[in-house]
Amino acid sequence: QQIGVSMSRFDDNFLTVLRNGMEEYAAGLDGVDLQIEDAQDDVARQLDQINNFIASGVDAIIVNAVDTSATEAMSAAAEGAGVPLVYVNREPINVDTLPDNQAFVASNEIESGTLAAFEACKMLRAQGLGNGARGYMLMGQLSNQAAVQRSIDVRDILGTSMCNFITLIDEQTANWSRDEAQDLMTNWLSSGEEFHVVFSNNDEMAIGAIQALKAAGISMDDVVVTGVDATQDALVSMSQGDLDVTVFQDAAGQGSGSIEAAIALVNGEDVDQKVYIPFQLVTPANMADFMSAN
Amino acid sequence: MSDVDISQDGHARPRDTHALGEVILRTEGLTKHYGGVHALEEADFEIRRGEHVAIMGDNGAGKSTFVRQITGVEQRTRGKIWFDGAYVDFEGPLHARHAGIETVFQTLALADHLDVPDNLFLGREKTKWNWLGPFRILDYRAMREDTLKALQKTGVKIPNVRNTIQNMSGGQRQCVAIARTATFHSKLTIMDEPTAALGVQETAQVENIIRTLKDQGEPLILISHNMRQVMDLVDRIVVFRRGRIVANLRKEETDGQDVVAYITGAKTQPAYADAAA
Amino acid sequence: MSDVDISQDGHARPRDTHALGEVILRTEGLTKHYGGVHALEEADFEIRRGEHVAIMGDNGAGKSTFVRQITGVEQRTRGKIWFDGAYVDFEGPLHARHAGIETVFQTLALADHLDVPDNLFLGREKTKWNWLGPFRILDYRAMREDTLKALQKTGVKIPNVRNTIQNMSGGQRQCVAIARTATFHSKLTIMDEPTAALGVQETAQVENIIRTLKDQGEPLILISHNMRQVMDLVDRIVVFRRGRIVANLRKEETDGQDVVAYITGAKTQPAYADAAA
Amino acid sequence: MADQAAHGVGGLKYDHSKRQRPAELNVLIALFLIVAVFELLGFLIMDQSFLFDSAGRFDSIFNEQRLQIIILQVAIVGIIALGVTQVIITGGIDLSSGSIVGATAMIAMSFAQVAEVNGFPNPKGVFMEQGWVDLPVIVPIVVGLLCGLVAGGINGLLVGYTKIPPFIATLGMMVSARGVAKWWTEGQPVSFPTESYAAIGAGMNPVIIFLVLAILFHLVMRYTVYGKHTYAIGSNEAAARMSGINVQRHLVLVYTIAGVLAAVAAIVLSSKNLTAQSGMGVMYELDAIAMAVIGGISLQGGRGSIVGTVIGALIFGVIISGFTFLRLDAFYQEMVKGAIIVGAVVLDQYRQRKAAARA
Amino acid sequence: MADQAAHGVGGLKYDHSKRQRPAELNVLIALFLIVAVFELLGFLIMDQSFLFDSAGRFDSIFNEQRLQIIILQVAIVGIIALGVTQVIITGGIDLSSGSIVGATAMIAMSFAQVAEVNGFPNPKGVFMEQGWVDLPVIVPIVVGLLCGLVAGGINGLLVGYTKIPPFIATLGMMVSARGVAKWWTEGQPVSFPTESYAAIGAGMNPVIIFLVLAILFHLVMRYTVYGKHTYAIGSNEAAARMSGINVQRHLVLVYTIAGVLAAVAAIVLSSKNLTAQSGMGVMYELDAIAMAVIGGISLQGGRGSIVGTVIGALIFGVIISGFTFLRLDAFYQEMVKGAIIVGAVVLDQYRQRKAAARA
Ligand SMILES: Nc1ncnc2c1ncn2[C@@H]1O[C@H](COP(=O)(O)OP(=O)(O)OP(=O)(O)O)[C@@H](O)[C@H]1O
Ligand SMILES: Nc1ncnc2c1ncn2[C@@H]1O[C@H](COP(=O)(O)OP(=O)(O)OP(=O)(O)O)[C@@H](O)[C@H]1O
Ligand SMILES: [Mg+2]
Ligand SMILES: [Mg+2]
Repeated sequence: QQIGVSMSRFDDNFLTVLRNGMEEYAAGLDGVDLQIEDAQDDVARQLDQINNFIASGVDAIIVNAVDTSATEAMSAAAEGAGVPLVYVNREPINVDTLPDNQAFVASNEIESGTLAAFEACKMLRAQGLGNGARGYMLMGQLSNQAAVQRSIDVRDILGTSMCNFITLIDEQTANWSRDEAQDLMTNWLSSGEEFHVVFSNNDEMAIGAIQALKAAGISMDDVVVTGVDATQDALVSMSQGDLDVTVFQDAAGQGSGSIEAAIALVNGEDVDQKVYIPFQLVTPANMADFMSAN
Repeated sequence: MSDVDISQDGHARPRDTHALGEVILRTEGLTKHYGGVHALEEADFEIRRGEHVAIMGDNGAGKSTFVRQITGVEQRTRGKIWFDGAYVDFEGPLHARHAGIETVFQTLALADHLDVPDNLFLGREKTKWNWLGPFRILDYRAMREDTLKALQKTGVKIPNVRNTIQNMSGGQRQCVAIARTATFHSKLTIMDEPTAALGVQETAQVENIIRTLKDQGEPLILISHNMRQVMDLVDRIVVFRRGRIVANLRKEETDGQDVVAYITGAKTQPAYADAAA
Repeated sequence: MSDVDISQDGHARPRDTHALGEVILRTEGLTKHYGGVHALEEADFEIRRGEHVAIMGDNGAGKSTFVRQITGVEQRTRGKIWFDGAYVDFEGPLHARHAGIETVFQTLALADHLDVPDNLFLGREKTKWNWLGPFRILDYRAMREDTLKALQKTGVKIPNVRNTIQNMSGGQRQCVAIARTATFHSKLTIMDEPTAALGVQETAQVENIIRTLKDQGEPLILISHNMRQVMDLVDRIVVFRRGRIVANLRKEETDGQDVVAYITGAKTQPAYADAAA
Repeated sequence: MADQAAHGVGGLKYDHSKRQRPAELNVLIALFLIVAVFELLGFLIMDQSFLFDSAGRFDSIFNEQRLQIIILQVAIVGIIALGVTQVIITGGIDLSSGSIVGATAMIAMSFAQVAEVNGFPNPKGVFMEQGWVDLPVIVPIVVGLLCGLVAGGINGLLVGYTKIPPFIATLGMMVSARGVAKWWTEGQPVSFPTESYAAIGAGMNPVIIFLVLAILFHLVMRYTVYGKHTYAIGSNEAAARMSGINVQRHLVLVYTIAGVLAAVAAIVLSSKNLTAQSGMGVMYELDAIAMAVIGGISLQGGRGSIVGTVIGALIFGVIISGFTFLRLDAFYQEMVKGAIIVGAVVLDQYRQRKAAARA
Repeated sequence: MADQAAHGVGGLKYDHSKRQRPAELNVLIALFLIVAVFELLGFLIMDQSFLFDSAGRFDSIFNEQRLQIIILQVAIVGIIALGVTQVIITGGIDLSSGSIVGATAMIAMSFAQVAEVNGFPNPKGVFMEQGWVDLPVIVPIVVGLLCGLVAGGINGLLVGYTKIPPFIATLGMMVSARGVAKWWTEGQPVSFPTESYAAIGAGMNPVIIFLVLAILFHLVMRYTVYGKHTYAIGSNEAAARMSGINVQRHLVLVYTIAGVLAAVAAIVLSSKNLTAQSGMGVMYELDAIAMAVIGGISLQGGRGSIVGTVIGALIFGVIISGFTFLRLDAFYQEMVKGAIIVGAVVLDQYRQRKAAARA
């Protein structure tokens, strides 16, 4: 069986783990052949890849959507050609109207930012800053849905009565990149403002911020830093007492789950059309459980 | 004083004064500096309707610079210009051409990747369906036919006018530039070394074109290093030296030897003595 | 038959045969087509050591094309070339120059954004610390001094040699190109219309340079439209017409009228009758 | 004068039959060669034909679906490339087209949203409050084209009147327009278009729009004053100015047209994808330029043609589909794609050089 | 000959005092103007000085931290820009530098990993099996520089010998090298470098490396044959060839140097970040080109200088820091950044044009 996979991007840490999970799982199955394409974060390219898969006559298609609001056209293309389609990792916008031979295995992005921000809020309270704390937020690429959503989550948490003691001094984009985050943090430091927390849309930027803070001689005990992804680098950083909070998502599990669903659809078996995989909070307390997970 | 002379500074300059409207172009104190290079200094120049004037001078004397100031290719450092009875300040060569000055520049100003008819009609194409504005249709056939006629006047041989200009020989390029100017009527024609790259026959033909202009009463400024040519064709010779005008000679009152003396600096007209200092 | 004549096709061609090694350059059947344009056809040409030869002909007759084939600027369509006793097939002008051919091209080949000394020494800069290879240090002072000397030979006036070439007048540019060639010794010098843009004095100076070459016994190919100049300077005149050689005239046996007749096609040498058909 | 002789005014022998081949022919040969290579590899590796295998699913000797996707997937960038071609012919460059696509898609799509999705109010509605939903399709189209017009016009004014290098003018626009795209909804995608808007880019419509525009601009570049002046400016801007062409005004027109074409692409793209995203069109400018260059255009200006660009776009499409067909690993795809782009142009150059040019 | 007279051989009057200002001066003025604007806005909006406020933390009138970050954040792209400047002076362009950074960083970093992290075997170790860990720092440096050398060399060979447009040659390399970067570890980041490797890009080292290289190449471009020929080729390639410069070999050298400089940037970048990622360096090529162009280079070739590029880089740095200082919204940042880039060049052009040039 030939399965075409369109990943939103190849050079993302988390998605690489997911991709590897798929490949490993498929390698263990007989007669399943994966063809994985890189959509390079371009919705239009992704739609074209799906059409190319259809022209090549694949048996099923798995899509890690660049943007979940672009899934309608993809569902329509696959449905028109009668090819089963599985969305992985990101919940499609047309989740309630998926045709019968389509399904999704995904997490709800709203959880990730919320979990991290809420944990940070609790930690700050515990440090006795309950009557006023200040922070910065590092955002991912603003054209990326996860970045936008995770930033909204943080703002929402800071709007709740429990956490509204935290004020954001500034929020800027560092485009997911450790390097840009490092420079941005240094720029912030040069204004000499006092702050207690750094929210970051992903671990890479969190690590960049930590590197900048350390270079400026700031003790990591004085600042709470949050990330998302629970990458190896992040966990090492956490074990060194630098990173305080991150969020884990079972990438490999999503990968294998999506292939399972695709094969079931090809064989005409009954499948759950919606499979939610929850995010999990990672703190120094439970980090050992995730050390070799992602 | 003629009506075009509205100089206010009252500074006395040597000049002939002419009747109203007889002067087609006059410059006063025309000056151009390039950084530290004083390429043109205080040039007072005048040409009347129907008159053919030659400008001569060493290489680098400022002749082409003078042409570039008149035609608006560059903005002058200072000085005044009157054309056709009005004070003018051309923003660019487009304006000069609209005012009626046709020029063969020393650099020729041809578009290398276009063919001969395209270059000849550049900026004033023959077109159909003019209501289409900038998208009006080119009349290739008419332009090609006119091109062949214009080229024949210059005597040049071009085996295929559809070839791009970059593939033309030096003389062919020059003839295209001359044909372009000769095709359109104008109030003043300027030619900067038009026959420099031309062969014996082609030179003779271009000299014929110039004689035709004379017969039609169209004024001409001719820049040339060719003494025979100048003596044959023009009424008056203006000599540039080191960025300044040093002589203004009627052809009848001079000869080649004399002109060379002015060019080399062996002689200077008394009227321009201070300039040549 | 001379030793450089190793033509195998046995086709009889009109030629003078000379003693071994006396011929510096010979071409046989040199031909160049540009698409459908037959710019050069079957040119058999020869120049001896110490000889000065002029090439004349209408615009577009193929003179510069001939030069471009000899100097390797373009690859010939067919034909053979011998230089300095050996069969040659230059891949580019670099090779031709290394072999000893110095050329003033009609297009001048100057770098617009560099100044005069830079252009004069382009490709053979004076340097220090040569062990640094491509990163060896330029000796600006020595180059500037030599530049001023070389320019004085051409008689041109340039107020500031540090100015970039794009800001030079047409004649100044040409003098820089000539000075470049005259500064370096060579086995053969080629000048394509070297005085076209030059003033009276500068032309005289460049003609002096050419006479000096003659005195030093260096051979020269001179392309020029100036009959007086040609008659003054060279030993022999080769006439091109419509891409073919139509005459090969010793100066003593001809005059201006005669040469013009060959150029225009009024006459053709019997030896070349088939070529001119 | 006999028509035969009407090509020149004498001189050298001129052989009509040996006229130089148009440069586009070389590009076309490159295209066929690439297709042939994929066919060959298909037989060797995949045991299947690239273009001629109908996979039993269609009643044609061609794999029609593949033929369609080959051109469909480059049609939208192709529309941009038509404008970019004109800009490059003037000797300029347009780096902003990808960002203009992003900004235009966002803005146009906001005026093309439905009021209700599945019976609920549209969750992504940008102008829900103002009630600007379910508008006639002409509204988003006009708004979109206006966006392109303004952005392109600014490019043109900058290049024409301030004389700054086009690279910088359009780089500035690239950065700014991307900012506008993100700012418009603060990064949120805009979705759920009306049916009539969705119809614009449905099926093979993008291809039809691309080809119609290509033919139109082919004619314009070849047969109108606009085209002639575009080439003249690229060939020698100083000469064009001295010849009395209003270079500044013309440049404004060229860049404006390029902007409008980018806007057309944006409308088609967002309609085809049923969504608009602030990241849309990233790197499209490079693809569009590459198509034009593969099509034989010179970045120095003065040379190139719309036909060449269309063939260049097809080469792109063939490469993308060919890779999927061969099931090449994504990693190798990129490596090989780079090599093929270079190879196509090397081939073209090599063939052109055989018709040896003057140095 | 008197030294005073040694500037020319007579003719027109020449006034030494009125020599034209070097173009770099205009760029410098633009830099100061931009700084002044930020100072002014700082006083108006933030009630704080941009550069002169030490925030009570340092014993200097300057905000030293800000001065440092201004240059630190552009030092790495600045290193690339030094190579790109040389390429552009030859009339070419280098689109591949960002991708070369990505590929080189991945490969070099793989040879710079530690064996153990926190007592566990390095989870990211690429060459753990081969035991190539804890290698001396010279190994990753040499490997990295070789990567740059090869990639740049290929660019140079393509441009020099096949005569394809540099845009296409380096576009191909851009796509291919990015493919290599992703393929190297199949997209996995490479982390946990040795201490000695980490030291390369620590603290202000990137700035020192940038400035040393800048001075070196300033001297090279100005005082060596290499520099002269680089300018000559860009000014008139045909003339350079006819003058006997080995243009092809020289182009190979120029592009190779650009590749090596990109590799230097990659090593510094990965060291500074303690990680290498396949997406590193994306868009750096555009930033590098923009720095050079803001610094007064002409994309037609033949003009420009290293000094200009360094000032161009500083302008970039000031803009980035200035925005953060003003806490401008990310959306507006991009819009305004585009405008400032354009504005800086418009200003430069305007001042240059006042010293009116020949058309
Ligand atoms: N843009 C410029 N910048 C600096 N110097 C310039 C510029 N243009 C011209 N010059 C200088 O001005 C002087 C006059 O140049 P111009 O072209 O007017 O000479 P010309 O009399 O036409 O000479 P020719 O007979 O050689 O054409 C020359 O010394 C030239 O170097
Ligand atoms: N690259 C080319 N492609 C096509 N035709 C060309 C090319 N180069 C030259 N020609 C043609 O070849 C012919 C000869 O040109 P060439 O430059 O040799 O003439 P020339 O004798 O030097 O003339 P001039 O005295 O005007 O310099 C001309 O008709 C020209 O148009
Ligand atoms: Mg002149
Ligand atoms: Mg010639």
